[in-house]
Amino acid sequence: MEVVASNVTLDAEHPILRLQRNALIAGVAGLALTAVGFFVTPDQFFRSYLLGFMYWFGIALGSMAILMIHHIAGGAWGAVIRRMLESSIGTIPVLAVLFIPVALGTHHLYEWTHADVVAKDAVLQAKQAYLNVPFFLVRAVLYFVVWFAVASLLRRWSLEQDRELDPRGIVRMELMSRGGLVLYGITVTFAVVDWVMSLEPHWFSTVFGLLLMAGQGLAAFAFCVAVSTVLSRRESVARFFGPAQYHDLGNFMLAFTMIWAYLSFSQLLIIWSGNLPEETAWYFTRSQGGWKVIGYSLIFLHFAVPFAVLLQRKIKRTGSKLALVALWLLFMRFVDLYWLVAPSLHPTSALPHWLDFTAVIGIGGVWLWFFVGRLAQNPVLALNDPSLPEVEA
Amino acid sequence: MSSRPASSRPPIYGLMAEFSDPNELIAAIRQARAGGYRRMDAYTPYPIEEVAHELGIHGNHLPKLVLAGGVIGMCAGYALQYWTSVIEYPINVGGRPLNSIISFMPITFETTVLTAAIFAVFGMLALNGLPMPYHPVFNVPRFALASRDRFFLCIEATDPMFDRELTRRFLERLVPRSVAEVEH
Amino acid sequence: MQVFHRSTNVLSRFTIFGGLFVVAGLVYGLYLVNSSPYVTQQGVAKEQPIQFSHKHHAGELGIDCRYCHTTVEKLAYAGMPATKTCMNCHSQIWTNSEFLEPVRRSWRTDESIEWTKVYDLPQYVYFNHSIHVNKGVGCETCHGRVDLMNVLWQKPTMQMQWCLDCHRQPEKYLRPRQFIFSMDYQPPSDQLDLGRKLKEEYDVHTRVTCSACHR
Amino acid sequence: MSVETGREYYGVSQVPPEIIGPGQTFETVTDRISQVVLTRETPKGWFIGLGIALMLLMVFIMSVSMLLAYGTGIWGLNIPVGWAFDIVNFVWWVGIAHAGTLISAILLLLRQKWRTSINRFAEAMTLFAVSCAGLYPLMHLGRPWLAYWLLPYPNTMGMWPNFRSPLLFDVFAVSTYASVSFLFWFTGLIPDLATLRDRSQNFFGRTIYGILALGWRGSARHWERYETAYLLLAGLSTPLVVSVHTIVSFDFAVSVIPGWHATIFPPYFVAGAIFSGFAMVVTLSIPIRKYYDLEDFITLKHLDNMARVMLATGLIVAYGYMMEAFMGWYSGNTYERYMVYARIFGHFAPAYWALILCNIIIPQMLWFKKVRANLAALWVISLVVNVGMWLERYVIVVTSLSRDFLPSSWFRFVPTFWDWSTFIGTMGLFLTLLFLFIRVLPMISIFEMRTLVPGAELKEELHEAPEASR
Repeated sequence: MEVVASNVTLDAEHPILRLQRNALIAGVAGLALTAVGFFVTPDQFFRSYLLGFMYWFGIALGSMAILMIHHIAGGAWGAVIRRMLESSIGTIPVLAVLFIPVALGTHHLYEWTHADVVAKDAVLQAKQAYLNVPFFLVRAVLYFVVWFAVASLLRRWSLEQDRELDPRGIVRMELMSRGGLVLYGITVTFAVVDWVMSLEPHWFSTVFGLLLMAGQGLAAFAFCVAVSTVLSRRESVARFFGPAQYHDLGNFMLAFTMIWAYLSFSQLLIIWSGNLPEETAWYFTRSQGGWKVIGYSLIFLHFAVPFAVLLQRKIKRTGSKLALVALWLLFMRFVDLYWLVAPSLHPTSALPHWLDFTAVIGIGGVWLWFFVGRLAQNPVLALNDPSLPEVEA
Repeated sequence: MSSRPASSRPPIYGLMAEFSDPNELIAAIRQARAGGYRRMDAYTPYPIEEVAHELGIHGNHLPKLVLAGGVIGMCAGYALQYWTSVIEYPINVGGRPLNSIISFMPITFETTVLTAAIFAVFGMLALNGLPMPYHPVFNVPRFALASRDRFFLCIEATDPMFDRELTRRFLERLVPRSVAEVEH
Repeated sequence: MQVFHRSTNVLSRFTIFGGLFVVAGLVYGLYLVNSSPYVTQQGVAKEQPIQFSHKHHAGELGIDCRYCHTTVEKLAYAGMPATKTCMNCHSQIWTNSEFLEPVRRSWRTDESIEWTKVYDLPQYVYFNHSIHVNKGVGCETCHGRVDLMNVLWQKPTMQMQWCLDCHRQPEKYLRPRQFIFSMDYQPPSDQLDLGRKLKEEYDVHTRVTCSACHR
Repeated sequence: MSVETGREYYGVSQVPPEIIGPGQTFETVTDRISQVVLTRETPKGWFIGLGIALMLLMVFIMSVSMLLAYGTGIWGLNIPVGWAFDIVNFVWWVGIAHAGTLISAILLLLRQKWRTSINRFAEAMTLFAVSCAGLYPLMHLGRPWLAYWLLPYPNTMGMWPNFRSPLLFDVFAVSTYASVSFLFWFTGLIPDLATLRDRSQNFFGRTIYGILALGWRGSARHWERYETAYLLLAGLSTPLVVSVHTIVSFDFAVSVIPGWHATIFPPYFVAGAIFSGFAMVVTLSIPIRKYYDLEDFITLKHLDNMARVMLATGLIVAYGYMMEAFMGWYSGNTYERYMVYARIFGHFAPAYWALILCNIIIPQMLWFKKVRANLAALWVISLVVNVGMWLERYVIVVTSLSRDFLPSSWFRFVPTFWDWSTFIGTMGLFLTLLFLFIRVLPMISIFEMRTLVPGAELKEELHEAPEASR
C-alpha cells in the first residue's frame, strides 16, 4: 500500500509563529483589560465576554463539523485544511476553561435566573424545568464532554494515520464522523439555545440552532482560508494550496454565505408574517435605531457583497484575494453575533462597549495561541489522507 | 469523383474527415491549424473541451446574457409587485405595509430565476442558430455517426486556404477513416 | 442523412417566433371577448313584455324616477312599479291600446308583469341603492340617459372593475344632492374639487374591502 | 481524478466504485440505450404496466369528474380542516418532484459523475410529479376553471392578487419550477434527440425526433455554448429547488396555527423533499434497471449513493421533528404545547408514530452497507420512506387544523372514498406519463454516458486546458 506523505513542518522562522507570539500578547493584554472591566462594570463584562466567547467557540465547533464532513465525503479541499481543523478542535479544553466566566455569570446574563422575575412570569415558570442554573451547568459540562471526546478521538486517529496508513483507520474515522455529526447537531443546537437564545427567555425559534451552525461553518471556512494564506508563505506548504483548492474553499464560503442568508431570511419572513408578539419582539428590538442600521448592513455586507464577490471565479482562485474576503467574512460573523447577542442585553443602544472589543481580542488571542501551538506540533498537512492524491494530481 | 476540372463543379460547403477516436480528432485539428486552416468546425458525439480549445473557441457571451435576463426578471418581478400593491391596488393586509419588501422577495426570486433560465436556453439556441433542421453537413451519409461514435472535422470552403484538391489531400494525410465532400 | 428540406430552416424559426404572437393574440382575443357586450351585455337593448318607453315617460312627459321606482331612496332595491302604478294613468288614457293589453291582463288576473331585468347583479354582490342615492351618486351616473332610451339598455359593463373605479375615487362622480334625479346634469369643470368637497360633506368613504360588497 | 478515487485506491470504499459497467464503448452505450426506444420490441411488461397505469388514470378521471359535478363536498374536509388530502398530496408530490432537478443540478455543480445515468430519468420524474402536484391546488379551488384568477393580469375585476400571500408565492414557485425543470430536461435531451433522429428506422421517427432535435449536429461551437447554458441552468436550478419547497413550507409557516408556525419549516421541508424524492427515484429505478437490463448504467454505486443521501436527509428531517417537539414545549405557549401533546398522544397519534417509524426508525438501517447493497431491502425502505413522508404531511396538515384554538370548533377529519380515489388516481397519471416517457424517449442521457466510457479518455499530452474544467 502506497503511502502518500508530504511531511511539512513549520520552521522556527515561520510567519505564523510570529503571529502566535503577537496573539498571545494581544490575548493577555485583552483579557487583562477585560478583567479590569469586571470591576468597573460587571454586567457589561459578562455580556462582552459571552459575545467574545461565542465568536471563537463558533470557529472551533464549525471546524469540527467540517472535519467530519471531510472524513465522510472526502475531497482535496479537506485534505489540505484538515490539520487546521484538527488544531482548531484541539482547543476545546481551552474553550471549556474559557467558558467558566460565563458559567459564573449566569445571574448577570440570564433573566430566567432571577427568582423574583420568574415568580411574576407564568411563561418562565413553565420553562423552569429546562431553564434553571443546575441543569444549565450540567448541560454545559455534557456538551464539552461530548465535543472533547469526539475531537480528541478524531485527532488521535489522525496522528496515528500520520505514522502509518491503515484502511481500517480511515473507516474508523468515517464512522466516528457520521455519529459525531449527529452529536454535533444536537449538542450545538441545545448549546446555542442555552447560551444565546435564553438571553431572551420568552423568544423562541426552531431554526436558531441551524442558523448558528451555518454561521459556524462559514466562520470555520473563512478562518481556514485566512490561516492557509499565512502558512503558504513557505513554498513547501504553498504548493498544496493551488487555485483549485482555493476555488473549492471559496465555493464553500459562498455556499455557507447563501445558507446563512437563506435561514436568516426564512426566519425573518416567518416571524414577520406571523406577527405574534412573543416572537416579533425579538426583531422589534433589532429594528430600532442603531440595531436597524446594523441589521440592514448585515444584508448587504454579510450577504450581498460577499455573494457577488464570491461569484467571481478569479477571486476564488487567488489565495491573497480570497483571504481578504475570508477576513471580511470573519469580521461580519462578529457583527452578526453582536446583532444576535447584544440587543438582548442592552436593547436601547447599538454602540459597542469597549469591553466588547477587549473581550473578543483577549479570548481570541489566547485561543489563537493555543491553535497555532497545536498546529506546530505536527505536520502541517495530515499525512496519508485518502484524498491527498487529488491535491497533487 | 468526376474528372471535370475543379472550377466547373458546383461549389461545396467543405470537406469532412471522419475519425474514430477523440485523440485523432484533436491531433487533426492541431495539424489543420498548423497548416494555416482557420474556418473549420468539429462535430463530436459529446462535448470535448479540448476540441473547443484546439479550435480556438474561448468562452462565449451566454453568461452575460443570462445575467441580463436575471436582472430583467428581478426588476420586472419587483416592479410588478410594487406597482400592483402600492400604486394600482393598495390594500391593507393585516397591517402590513403596502410595500412589504420581505414578502415580495420570494416572487422576485422566482421571476429572476425564470427569466434567467429562459435567457439561458433560448439564448443558447439563438446564438447557435438553432433550430436549423437543414444543414449541409447532413448531406454526408456517414455523418449520421456523429451522434454515435465518430468524430468529424470539417474544413469549410470559405477558408482562404481552401482548395478542393489540396485540402482533400491534406485531410487524407491525417489518416482519417474517410474523407467526404460536403455539398451545399 | 438529410431529413429536412432546406426551406424548413426558415419555417422552423418562423413557427417559433410566430408562435409567440399567436399565443399573445389568443390571450388578447380572450380579453376582448371577456370585455365585449357579448359577455357583459353592455349596451344591449333588452326586449320587454310591454313596449314601454322610458324616453316617452321620463323624458317627454317628465315623470320623476321615483314615481315608479319608489323605494330607491330608502331600500337596497329601487323597486319595480306595481301594475297599479301603471293603471293610475292607463285606466284613464290609452285604455284601448293594443300595446297595453298585458297591463290590463295583469290587472284583471292579479298576476305580475314579468319584466326582463336589465341591470342584473350576481347574487354574491350586495348592492344598496339608497346609500348611493343619498350620498350623491346620480341615477344617470350608472344608468345613463334613461330619458333618451326607448328600450332600456345597460350603460356600464357592470364588471367589478367598474364598481371599483368609483369606490376607489368617489370624487370623480359625486354630484350635489339636488341633482341626483336630473338626467341632464353636466359635471362642472372642477369636478374633482367639487367631488372632494362633497365627499367631505356627505361623509363618503372609499370602500374597497372585499366584504363591502361580498357579504 | 474523481472524489472517490483516493478512497477506493486504499480499499476503503464498501461497494464497487463503477458508475458504468465494464466493456462499454461509444457504440454500445448509444445502441443499448436508444434501442429501448427505437428497435427493441416493446416488452409485454410495458403493456401490462401501462395498462395498470391507465386503469388508475381512469380512477383519477372519475374522481375529478365527480369533483367537478358535486364540488369539494365529496371530500372529507370541512372547516376548520379546510386543507386536508389535497394539500397533503400536493406537498407530497412536490416533494417527490425535488429529486430530479436536484440530482441533475447539484451533482453537476459538484462534478459528481454518477449523476449521469439517473439524471434524465429523475428529471422526467420531476416533471410528472410536478404535474400531479399542480393539480391538487387547482382541484382544491373548487372551481378549477377559474384558476387563472391567481395570475396577475389586467382583469375586469380591477383587482390584483395579494403578493404577500405564500399561496401566491406558490403559484409563481411551482410554475417557475415546472418551466425551468422542463427547460433543463429538454436542453439535456436535445443531443439525444439528434441521436434518435440519426438512428431511427422510419420516416415518422426521423421527422418527429428531427423536429425536436432542432437540427442539432454536435458542432464544437454549439457544444461550447451548450455546456455553458447547461451549467448556468444547473446553477439557477439549485437555489430554485430549495426555494420551491421553502415556499411550500411558507404556506404553513407564515400562519399562526400551532404546529405550522415554526421557523425551521423551510430547511426541514427541503430536506424532507429531497428525502422523499430520492426514495421515489430508488423505488422506480430498481425495477426499471432490472427490467431493461440497465445494470451497467445504474450500478450499485448509484443506489448506494442515493441511499446515503436518503440517510442524511432523513436525519435532518428527524432533527426537524425533535426541534418542533422541543420548541413546542420550550415556547411555554399553551397552544404550542398542546399541539405537541396532541400529535404524540392525541386522536391522530397512530399517524404520528407511524411516521416516526417510517421516516426515522426504519431508514436507520441504511447505516449498514449490507442493507444498502441489498436491493430488496433498499427497495422496501424506499417505499416505507415514501409512505412516511406522506404521513408527515398528513400529520402536519390534519392534526394542526383539527385542533383549533377553540375546542368548540375541534373536528375529526375522516377521509372519504373520493379522497383516496383522487390520491390513487394521480398515481395513475404519474405512472402513465412515466411509461410513455420510457417508451418514446431515452431514459438515460446517452451523450453524457459517452463521456464515461474508457474510449473518451484523452491522452495525457492533450490536456492543455487545465483550468477549463471548473
